[in-house]
Amino acid sequence: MNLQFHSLAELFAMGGHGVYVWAVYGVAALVMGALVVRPLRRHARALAAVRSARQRGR
Amino acid sequence: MLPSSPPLLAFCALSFERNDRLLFERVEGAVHGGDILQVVGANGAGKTTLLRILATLLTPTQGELRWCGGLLPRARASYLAELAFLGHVPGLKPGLSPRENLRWLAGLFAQRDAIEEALAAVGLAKWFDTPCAQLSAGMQRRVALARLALTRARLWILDEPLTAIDRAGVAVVEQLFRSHLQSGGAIIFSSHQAVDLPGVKYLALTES
Amino acid sequence: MLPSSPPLLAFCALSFERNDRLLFERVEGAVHGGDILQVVGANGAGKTTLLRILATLLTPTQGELRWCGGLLPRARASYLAELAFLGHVPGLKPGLSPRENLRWLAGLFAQRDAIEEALAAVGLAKWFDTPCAQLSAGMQRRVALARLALTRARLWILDEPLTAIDRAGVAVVEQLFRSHLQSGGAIIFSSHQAVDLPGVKYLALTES
Amino acid sequence: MAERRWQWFHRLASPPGFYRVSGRWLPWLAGTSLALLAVGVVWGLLYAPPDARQGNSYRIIFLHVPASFLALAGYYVMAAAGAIHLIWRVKLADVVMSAAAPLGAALTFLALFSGSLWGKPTWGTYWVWDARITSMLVLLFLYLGVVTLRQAYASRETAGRACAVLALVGTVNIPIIYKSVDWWYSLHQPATIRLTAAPSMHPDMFQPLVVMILAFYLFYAWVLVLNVRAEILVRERRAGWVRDLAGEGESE
Amino acid sequence: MRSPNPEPEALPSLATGFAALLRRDLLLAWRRRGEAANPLWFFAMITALVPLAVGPEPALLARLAPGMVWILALLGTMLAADSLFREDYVDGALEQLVLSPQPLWVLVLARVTAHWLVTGVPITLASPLLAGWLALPAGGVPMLVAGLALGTLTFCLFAAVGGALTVALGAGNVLRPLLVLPLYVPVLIFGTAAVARALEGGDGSAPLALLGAITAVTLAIAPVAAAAALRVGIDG
Amino acid sequence: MRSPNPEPEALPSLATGFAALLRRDLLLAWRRRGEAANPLWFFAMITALVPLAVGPEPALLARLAPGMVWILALLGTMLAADSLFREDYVDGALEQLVLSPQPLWVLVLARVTAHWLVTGVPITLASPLLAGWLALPAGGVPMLVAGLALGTLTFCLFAAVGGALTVALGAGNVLRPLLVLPLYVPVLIFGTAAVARALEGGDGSAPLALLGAITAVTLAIAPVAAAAALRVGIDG
Ligand code: HEM
Ligand SMILES: Nc1ncnc2c1ncn2[C@@H]1O[C@H](COP(=O)(O)OP(=O)(O)OP(=O)(O)O)[C@@H](O)[C@H]1O
Ligand SMILES: Nc1ncnc2c1ncn2[C@@H]1O[C@H](COP(=O)(O)OP(=O)(O)OP(=O)(O)O)[C@@H](O)[C@H]1O
Ligand SMILES: [Mg+2]
Ligand SMILES: [Mg+2]
Repeated sequence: MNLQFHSLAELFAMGGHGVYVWAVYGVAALVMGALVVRPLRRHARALAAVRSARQRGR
Repeated sequence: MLPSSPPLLAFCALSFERNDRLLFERVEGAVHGGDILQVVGANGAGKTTLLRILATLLTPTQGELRWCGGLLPRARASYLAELAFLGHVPGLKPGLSPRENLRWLAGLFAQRDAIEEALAAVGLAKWFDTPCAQLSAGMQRRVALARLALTRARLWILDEPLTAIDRAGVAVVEQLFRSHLQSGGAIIFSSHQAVDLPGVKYLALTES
Repeated sequence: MLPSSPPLLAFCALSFERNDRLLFERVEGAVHGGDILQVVGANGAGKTTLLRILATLLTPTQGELRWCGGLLPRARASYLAELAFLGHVPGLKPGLSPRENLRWLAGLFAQRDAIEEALAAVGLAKWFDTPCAQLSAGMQRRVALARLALTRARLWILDEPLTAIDRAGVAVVEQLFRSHLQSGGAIIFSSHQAVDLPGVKYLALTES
Repeated sequence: MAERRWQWFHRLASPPGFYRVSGRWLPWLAGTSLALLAVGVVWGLLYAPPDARQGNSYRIIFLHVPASFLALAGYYVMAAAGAIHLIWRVKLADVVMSAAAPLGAALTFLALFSGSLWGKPTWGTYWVWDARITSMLVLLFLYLGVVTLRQAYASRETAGRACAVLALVGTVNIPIIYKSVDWWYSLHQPATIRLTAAPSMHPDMFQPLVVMILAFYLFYAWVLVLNVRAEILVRERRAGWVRDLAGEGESE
Repeated sequence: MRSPNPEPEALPSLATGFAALLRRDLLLAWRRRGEAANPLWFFAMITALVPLAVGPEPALLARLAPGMVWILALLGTMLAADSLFREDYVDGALEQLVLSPQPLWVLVLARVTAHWLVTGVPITLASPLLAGWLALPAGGVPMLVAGLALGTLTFCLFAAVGGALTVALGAGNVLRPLLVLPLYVPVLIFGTAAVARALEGGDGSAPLALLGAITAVTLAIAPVAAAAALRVGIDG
Repeated sequence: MRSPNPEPEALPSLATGFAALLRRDLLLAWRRRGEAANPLWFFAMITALVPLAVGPEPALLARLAPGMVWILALLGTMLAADSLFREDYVDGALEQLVLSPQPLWVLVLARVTAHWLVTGVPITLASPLLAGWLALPAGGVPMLVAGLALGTLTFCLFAAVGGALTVALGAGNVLRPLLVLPLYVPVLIFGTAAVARALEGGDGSAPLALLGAITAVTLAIAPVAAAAALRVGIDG
């Protein structure tokens, strides 16, 4: 098992198919990142809301 | 009636929450045959909501309903067979005449076969065959009330039955109520007006 | 006010026929600034029809309307600029909050820019931003009535403004009426209830 | 013994119970899925040999196939949760369902997107009306229907039950829809292009693919749990245990 | 005094409930027959637009004909299904249906039957004409008609589920088609396949049988699902 | 005392009325954005049904593509136009529009603009994608987009006239398409002709110019006609 690309340029080009491959991996990274971040932020916001409600309650 | 017989409809510890807002809490009451219960309260107090819960159109957040002693979700079939409910909008098809409207309702509910007398009793003798869309607001409400004269249901649940009804009409409704109570039926209704009947009990909803 | 000044709205010899049925005939009346006119009559007498004619939503079969002395179809533009009409259904979008509803209406009509005060005055201070679909029947009517506190219109035409309004609400409406009349406005409304205001004139419609 | 098993079940099925238990899973799920993803991506992009016919474009497979798998599996998760909610009225099931719908839609989108971009270098077009592709598209519509239906209702309880009915109707229909699309493919004259099946995949390509598939399963579980936990907090924000939880965070 | 349990003879039977509702709906449709015929007109007019949009070559049109007729039948029944429960919801009749002592699925079935009689049946009967318009060879017509008879019923049943799910959501709801269109896919596939096979000189009865099976399954499931959805949906 | 004539400064200007209504409608659309995106979604789903119904061969689909996209854009805008005045009629807002001191046609124009922004524009923007789906060669796309931009606006204007005509006819959602469909014919013909010409390597700008002329005339006539119809229709 060895490295298939010998330069960054080669890696980006991927023998002419770079656009497709990198677009797919890029969009996948964005979508999957959003999938993780969204519930985390929602969780944090919910906790913050409960907290501020508690403070107002006092 | 023996005092030991269970009430027709009994509800206890009802509370209802919608969108995280507690509308009412621990509301309770009961009606026996011959009882009439008026739900009163300010606009938005939850009268409509309570009546819809009693009619099993909404599920209470907490609390239970009993029909003739049987817990309600289970006794629903026999309950519905004896319930007449009239909501804010009365369920008439605007394209059908009063007679046709009462006829299709008769197919779904146990009703006496006296549609014309019932319509005449609410003052619509001339309007048997006019499409409801061409009747005035009050006349449409009267058609809906005519159903009550036909139904064999023992419990009536009526949300603001007097809306849009003129003075003479109110007297007609009171007469309807009276004869239903005398024949052992029960009525739960909401209204901002007082009705002229003996023995009305009140259930007041206040904001919690 | 000089007695010689023409009435705000005058109507004479109005008759209306629909489907070959004469609904009313030779109805007449007039309101000056400060006048309040209650249209009364049994269900189906034609109150709604009359009010819609006065608001130019329907054309009378016979008779004429005058706004500040000008014959109506012609003076329509200046009439509409000073008219506030509230029908059986109040024209609120169920998906919008009371505040948003009053705001779009403000874009169409001359209104004071005091939406929140107006809503607070009808007891909806807590409900500025709840979609109207989630308000109770009476609360929705109150939103519609809040418009009256905002409008600069001199003539109000209101079809059953008290429907679904509780006792406290009726007092609010009466207060609204009072201040409108004091500032020289006029009101024509229909209702089966009497309102507690001095100098109410009546126009009774009876079946012809 | 049986009783203890049921206790365990009830604890897990109650929102606070699930919230507490799942908190312990989180680091593991996050760690393993991210690690496997990293390994799989580096392996697939840098070390796996190029395909004899497709060259480097085939590297899309390392995202495309796992995304497709999870998109399909996700629907069953969602439909099962909906059915459980409707039949046994387990609240947690509704939470799972509400979390699974957008997640599944996102993965379906990824599968479609990656397949579509892959199509350009291999088939010369972004899209053909192939049976599998079409059924994937229908799946996307099914997901989006559930997502939108839930958003459309103002009341959460109503939305939950309505979506459950839809999912249940879907459950009955999904197999029919898939089968029919397969039949459609064979009923009409065969399309000019076929999905290259992968019976004889080289192990050097196959191994990173397996790693990625595993990574995606773990990732799915992780995100699902994250969503469920957030949704539980939002729904139970007025419950005592949530207020206590918020208090703990405060004192830190 | 009456007994606490309802006297059975006082309650209308299942068939009475079904008949009353069916009769009501047919009467309403008759009252606005100008409108009720409309799915049919709609169907016909869009068919007329097709040659304008794709060009008038008979060969092309013939290829398209079964597919187009099926898609338009689908749209025609679906569009009209808008008012399937929506109107009843708005005027309060739906409350009465839900509170009727009759099983709700029977009433749903009555509504669907009426809707099918008013939309699906006329479309099916008109389809040979419209297919001829699109130059469909006569050999495909029997399969087209048989398929549409079954297919439009299935469409109506699914539309009922969609309509029940969205009944309380604002008027003019566009969500409903989106929920049900994916469910229509198998019907469309088998329906067009039956015609295509017949045109190729083969035997279209296999896809038709599958279509029949789908209709049967749907007939069993949809009314119950729609009834459940109505009970849920009646509370906004 | 106030003068008998309205103080001019108290009356909102024409632009205010237009803006208020436009804003209201966009707000409503935003509130149900799940739904608002739906003409688009509907459009996409029916597009997906086409290959299922007529077969997946790219050559055939490419022939159909412009016509299908146009017909579907027509259906998409028309379907959503259902609620154009109907909702306002039912909830009484229409009375207020008619009684507003603003000229009614301005308000109609505001409603149409909102409707076009919410349906026509997204459909136009999505059309290259959908055309690609149906294997339309790239050469036809510019003409398709340009034509749809004009065409969907015209469709919305026609739909307003139809909607106004039927507003008081009871849930006449299927009647309106019939009234307006004949009006759609020229738009459809020129719109598809422009794409077809471009695909043949010719110049599609002549049919496009005609399409533009139709849009201009409609823009001038339709709001006034719809306003007149509304005044009539408001009285049941
Ligand atoms: C939009 C286009 C595409 C979609 C929606 C799509 C969809 C799918 C789906 C759903 C699967 C999983 C099937 C299963 O689990 O049985 C799959 C697998 C696969 N796809 Fe695609 N695909 C697309 C385009 C492509 C292209 C262009 C290629 C390569 C030429 C490709 C190659 C593969 C391969 C090799 C597999 C794995 C097959 C297997 O292990 O069963 N796909 N695709
Ligand atoms: N759209 C219509 N078409 C035909 N006739 C109508 C129409 N609307 C009302 N009518 C008839 O006109 C008469 C008067 O109706 P109107 O609504 O004006 O009465 P009203 O006095 O407002 O009654 P209510 O107290 O019930 O509101 C009624 O007899 C009714 O049948
Ligand atoms: N669909 C709904 N969604 C959310 N909240 C609602 C809904 N319907 C009613 N409510 C809320 O419930 C409360 C009670 O409403 P309800 O209609 O029961 O009042 P009511 O007592 O009948 O008032 P009214 O006298 O005005 O008829 C109101 O505050 C209202 O905002
Ligand atoms: Mg109420
Ligand atoms: Mg009236």
